[in-house]
Amino acid sequence: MGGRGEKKVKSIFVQRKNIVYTIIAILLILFPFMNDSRSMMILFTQVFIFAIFAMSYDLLLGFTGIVSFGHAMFFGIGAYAVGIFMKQFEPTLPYFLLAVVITILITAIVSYVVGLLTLRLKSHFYAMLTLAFASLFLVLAEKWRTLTHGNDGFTFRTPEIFRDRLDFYLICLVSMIVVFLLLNRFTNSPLGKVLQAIRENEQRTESLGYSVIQYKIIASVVSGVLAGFAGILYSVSLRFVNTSVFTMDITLDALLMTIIGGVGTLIGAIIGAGLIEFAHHWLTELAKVHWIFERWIIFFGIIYILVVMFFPRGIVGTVRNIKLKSKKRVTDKSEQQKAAG
Amino acid sequence: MDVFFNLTLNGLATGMLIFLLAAGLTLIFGLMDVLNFAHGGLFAWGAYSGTWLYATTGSFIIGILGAVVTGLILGLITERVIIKPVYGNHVQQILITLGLMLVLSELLKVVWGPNQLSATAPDFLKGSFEVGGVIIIKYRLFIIAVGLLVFFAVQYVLKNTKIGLVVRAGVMNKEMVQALGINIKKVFMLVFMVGSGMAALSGVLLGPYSGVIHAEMGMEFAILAFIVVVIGGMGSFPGSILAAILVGLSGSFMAYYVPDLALAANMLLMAIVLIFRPQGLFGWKG
Amino acid sequence: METLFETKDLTIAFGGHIAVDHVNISVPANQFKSIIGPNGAGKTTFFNLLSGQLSPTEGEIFFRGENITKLSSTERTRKGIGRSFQITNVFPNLTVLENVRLAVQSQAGIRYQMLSHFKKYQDLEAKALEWLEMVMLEDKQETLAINLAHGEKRKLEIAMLLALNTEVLLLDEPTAGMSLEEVPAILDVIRRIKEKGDRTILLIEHKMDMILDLSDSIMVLFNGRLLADGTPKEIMLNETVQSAYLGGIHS
Amino acid sequence: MTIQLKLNEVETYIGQFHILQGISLEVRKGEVTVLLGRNGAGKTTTLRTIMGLNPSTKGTITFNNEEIQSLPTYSVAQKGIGYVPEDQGIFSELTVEENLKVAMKNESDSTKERLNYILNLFPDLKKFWKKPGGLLSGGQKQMLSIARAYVNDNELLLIDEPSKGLAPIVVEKVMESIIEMKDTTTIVLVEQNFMMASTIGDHFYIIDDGQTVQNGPMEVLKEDDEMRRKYLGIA
Repeated sequence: MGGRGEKKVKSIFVQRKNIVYTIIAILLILFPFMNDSRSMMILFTQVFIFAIFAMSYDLLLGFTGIVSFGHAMFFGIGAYAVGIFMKQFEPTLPYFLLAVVITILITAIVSYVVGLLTLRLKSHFYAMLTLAFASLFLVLAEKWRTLTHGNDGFTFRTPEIFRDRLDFYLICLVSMIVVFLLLNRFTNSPLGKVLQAIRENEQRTESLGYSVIQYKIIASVVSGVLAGFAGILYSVSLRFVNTSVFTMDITLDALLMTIIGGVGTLIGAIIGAGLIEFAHHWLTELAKVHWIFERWIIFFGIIYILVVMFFPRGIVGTVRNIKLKSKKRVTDKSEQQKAAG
Repeated sequence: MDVFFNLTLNGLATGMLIFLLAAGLTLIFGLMDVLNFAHGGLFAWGAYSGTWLYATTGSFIIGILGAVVTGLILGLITERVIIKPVYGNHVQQILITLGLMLVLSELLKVVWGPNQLSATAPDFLKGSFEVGGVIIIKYRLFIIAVGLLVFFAVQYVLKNTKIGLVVRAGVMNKEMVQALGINIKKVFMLVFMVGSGMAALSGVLLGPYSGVIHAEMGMEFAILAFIVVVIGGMGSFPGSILAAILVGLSGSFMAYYVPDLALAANMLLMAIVLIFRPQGLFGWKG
Repeated sequence: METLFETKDLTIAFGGHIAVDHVNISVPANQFKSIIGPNGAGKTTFFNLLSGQLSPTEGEIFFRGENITKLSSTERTRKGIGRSFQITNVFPNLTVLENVRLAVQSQAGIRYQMLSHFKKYQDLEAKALEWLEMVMLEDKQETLAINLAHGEKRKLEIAMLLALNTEVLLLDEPTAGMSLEEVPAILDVIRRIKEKGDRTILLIEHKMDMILDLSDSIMVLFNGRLLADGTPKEIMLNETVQSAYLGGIHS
Repeated sequence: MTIQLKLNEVETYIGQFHILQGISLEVRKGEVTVLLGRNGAGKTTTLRTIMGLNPSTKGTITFNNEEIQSLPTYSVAQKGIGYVPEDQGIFSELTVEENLKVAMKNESDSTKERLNYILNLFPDLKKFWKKPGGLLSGGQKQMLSIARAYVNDNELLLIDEPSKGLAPIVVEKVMESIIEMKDTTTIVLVEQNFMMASTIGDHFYIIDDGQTVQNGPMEVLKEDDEMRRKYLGIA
C-alpha cells in the first residue's frame, strides 16, 4: 500500500524535475539571443564542453565507483586528433568526422587496455595506472614535435559550421543535452543498474551471476570515448591545441566538478562544471586585485577536501538528502496526526 | 665502457632518489593500507624547504635536516587531519590525498614563488674523481650512499628493534598488536611521519643532482614512485629498492640510447608485471 | 531419488590447516539438508567450496552429474546454485526493489542491455515484486537497503537469492545476529520455501530446534571431517555426534 | 574473595548485529571462570568486548574497581589483561622468538623468569625458536598464543577455545598449562569441550542468545543434567 503511494509521489516528482530541466534547456537556447555579451557566450560554451567531460567522469566515479586519475588522456586524444587532422589535411567536415572516428577508436582501445590490466585489482591500481598512462601521453605530445609542435602547440582552422560563435554555442549545448539524455538512459538501463550494483558491492554483484570485470571495462570505454568527444569540442572551440590538454589540471577539473556537484547524479556534473568554470573565470579576474587569487587552486583544493570529508555526495546529493529527510518528516507527521485522529 | 659505467652510476643515483620516495609510500601502504597520492607534494616541500635553507644558511647539512624536519611535520599534520578521517575507505583516501597534493603544490608556489629554484652541490661534494679511467661524479656517489644508508637503516630498525617488530606485526594483524597493549595508532602516525621524512629527503637531494627544482616535479617523481611500488609489490620494502633501481637504470640507459621511449619503457615494465604478477615482484598483497 | 548434488573427497587446506577434509555427501533433489558442527568445523568453508568462492585443493563437486569443480562462482550461479551470506550482503544505496530486480535481471539473462530504459522491463519488476511479497517486504520496496532493520536485510537477502531461481539454495546462518523477535519471520520465510517443494536447500544453523523442525537430513562436520550424515533422529541418537559436537572431544 | 572483573548488563553490536543483549558476570580473583553456550551465543564477542575490540554500547565493565568499557584496546591490555583469541592471532611471518618479543612489555628479570617458565611448559616453542609462527602446527600455535599472553605480568587472561581443532593429546597438554597458570593468574575461559571446561573450571556462566542465563560453581552444572541438556544440548 505505502509502496504504491510512494511511487506515485515519486513519478510526480520526476515529472516536475523533467519540466524544470526542459525550462532550463530552453532558457539556455534563448540566452545568446537575449544577451549579446560575447565573453559570456564563450564561457557558457566552455561550461557545456566541460559538463560533457565531467559527466563522462561521473559515469566512472559516481556510477561504477572507479577512480581514474588519467581522464585527461582521453580528452587530450580527442583534442589532438581533431587538431592534427585539421592542420595536416583540410579543415572540412569529412576530415572532422574522420578525426571523430579516430578519437573513438583510440580512446576505446586505450581505455580497454588500461581497464583490462587493472580493473580486476584494487581501486588503487586503476588510479595509478591511469595517472601514469596520462603522463605518458603528455610526454608523447611534447616529444613528437613533427606532429604536435611540442609544448607550444599549434593553431588550426575548423570546418565552416564551427566558425560562428553562436552556432558553436548551440552545437555544444545540444551535444551536452544529448550526452546527458544518453547517459541518463545508459545509467538507467539494465546494464547501468549493474554498474551501480558494482559500486555498491562488487562481490555480491559477482555472486548474482554478473561478470564484474566486463561491466567495468564497458563503463571505462564509454567514459573514455565521451571524454574524447569533449576534447574534440574543446580544441575546436579554441582552434588551438597544446600539451596542456594532457595535464593533470584537466583531470582535476573533472574530479572537482563531479565531486562538488555530486557524484552519481549526472546533473551534478553539469552544475559542477558551471560552478567551477564561472569561479575560475571570476577568480582569474580577481587576480588583478590581489595576487593570491592567481593561486585560486588552493581555495578549490581546500573546498574539495572539505567536500570529500563532509559532503561526499556533493551539492546535488546533499540537497536530495535534505529533501528526502524533510519529506520523511512530513509523512511521519501526517502519520502521527492520523494516529492521533 | 666509460659510458656504460656512467649510465649505471647515473641510473643507480636516480634509482635511489626514487627509492627514498617509493619506500615511504610502500611503508605507509603496507602498514596502513593507505595509498598516499600527496606523497609527491611532501617530496616537493622537502625539495623547496631544504634548498631554500641551504641557500640561506650556506650549509647543505642544515638544508637536509630542514627538509627532513619539514617532511616529518607535514607528515604529522597530514596523518592527523587528512588521513585519519578516511581510514578504511579506499576511494575517499585516493580522492582526498589527491586534493592535498593540489593544495601542497599550490602553497609551494605561494611561499617560494612560481619560479624554479636552482641548487648546486656543496663544495665537498662537487666535482669528480677518476678510478681506472672512469670518471665518477662525487654527488651521484653521495646519493647512492645515502640511499643505501637509509635502506639498511630502515631494514635494521624493522628487523632488530622493538618498534620495527611492532610495525611488522602490525602489518600482519593490527588487532592482536593492540591486544598486546600497543597503541597502533601512534605507530601508524610514526610510520607516516618517517615515510614523509624520507620523501622530503629525496626531494632535497634531487636539487643539486638535477640543478633546478620546480613545483611540478612532485607529480613527475610520484608517478615514477607509483610505478616502482607496483613493480616491487605494494607493501614490500625490499621490493621497492629493487624496483627503484630497475626503473632508475632503465631510465638512464633508455634516455641515452632511445631517449624518446624512456618513460614508455617504465610503463611497459609495469604493464608486464601487472599481467603476469599483479601482486608485484615481491608482493604478498592482492 | 535423483541425486542433484554430490561431493567426492572434497578437501581444502589453508597453509598446513585442513579446513575441509575429504567430505563425501550426496543430496537428492528437493531435499532440505542442514549442516551442523562447532565453530571452526568448516561449515562456511564447505559452503564456499560448493558455491565457488574457494576452489578445493582436492576432490570434486558434481551438479546433476556434471563436474563443476573448476567453474567460477558466477558460472555456478548461472547453472543453478545460489547462496546467501553470513554477513548481510546487499546493495546499501539501492532501493529494496532495485536490489531484487538486479537478481531477477540476472536470472532472465538480461546482462548487456545498455540503452533501453529500465521501466520497459515491466515483467522484471513484476517478478521482483512477487519475490518481495514472498518474503513480506513489499511495503519497503522504495526504501534504500541501508535503511532496513537487520532482520529485513536478511529477508531481502533471501528474496535476492530466491529471485535467482536457482535449484539449490545455500543458506548460511540466516538468523545470525538477529534479536529474538526477528527470528520467527525468517523461519516463516524458510518454511514457505520448503513447502513449495521445488528447491534443494542446504542450511547452516546453530539453533537446534529450528534444524530439527525443518530438516530432512542433517550432516555433522567436525574438524573439517564429515562425522555423520543422516535423518534428524539418527543424528540425535548418534553417540559420536553426542560426544563430539554436543559434548566433549573424547570421553 | 575479591571480584576482579565485573560485567554489568553489557550490550554490543557488531555492525547491525545485536550480538550481546545483556551480559552480566563476575570473575573472582584466582579462579577459572568458564563461559559456556552454543555456537553463536556470544561467548567470543564477550571476550572481545572486554578487550575493547568490539566496544560495548551499553553497560559497564569493571576491572579492579575501575571502569574500562570505554578504553581503547591497548589501554585495556596495559591494565594487565592478556588475550588469547580464537584464531590464536599468531604473527605468521614473525619467528616464535619475535612473536614473544612483541608481547613483552620489558626485559626485566621477572619477565624473563616468566618466559623461562612458559618455555619449560611448552618445549616445542624452544625447538622452533627461530621459525616463522605460520609454520607451527595448530597446537603449537595455541601454545605460542598462550605463552604470549603469559609472558607479561598479567592479572587476568582471556582464553578463547584453546582446545579447538587440537588433537586430544595436545588438548591435555594445553589443559595442564592452564591448570599450572591458575595459581598466579585469574582466567576467563571460553570452551566448548565440556570435559575440559569441567575439569579446570571453578565457576561457570552459560550464555544463550547474547545473554547470561545461568551461573554457579562448576559442581552444580556437572550434576544438573537438565540444565546441560537445555542450554548445551548435552545428555
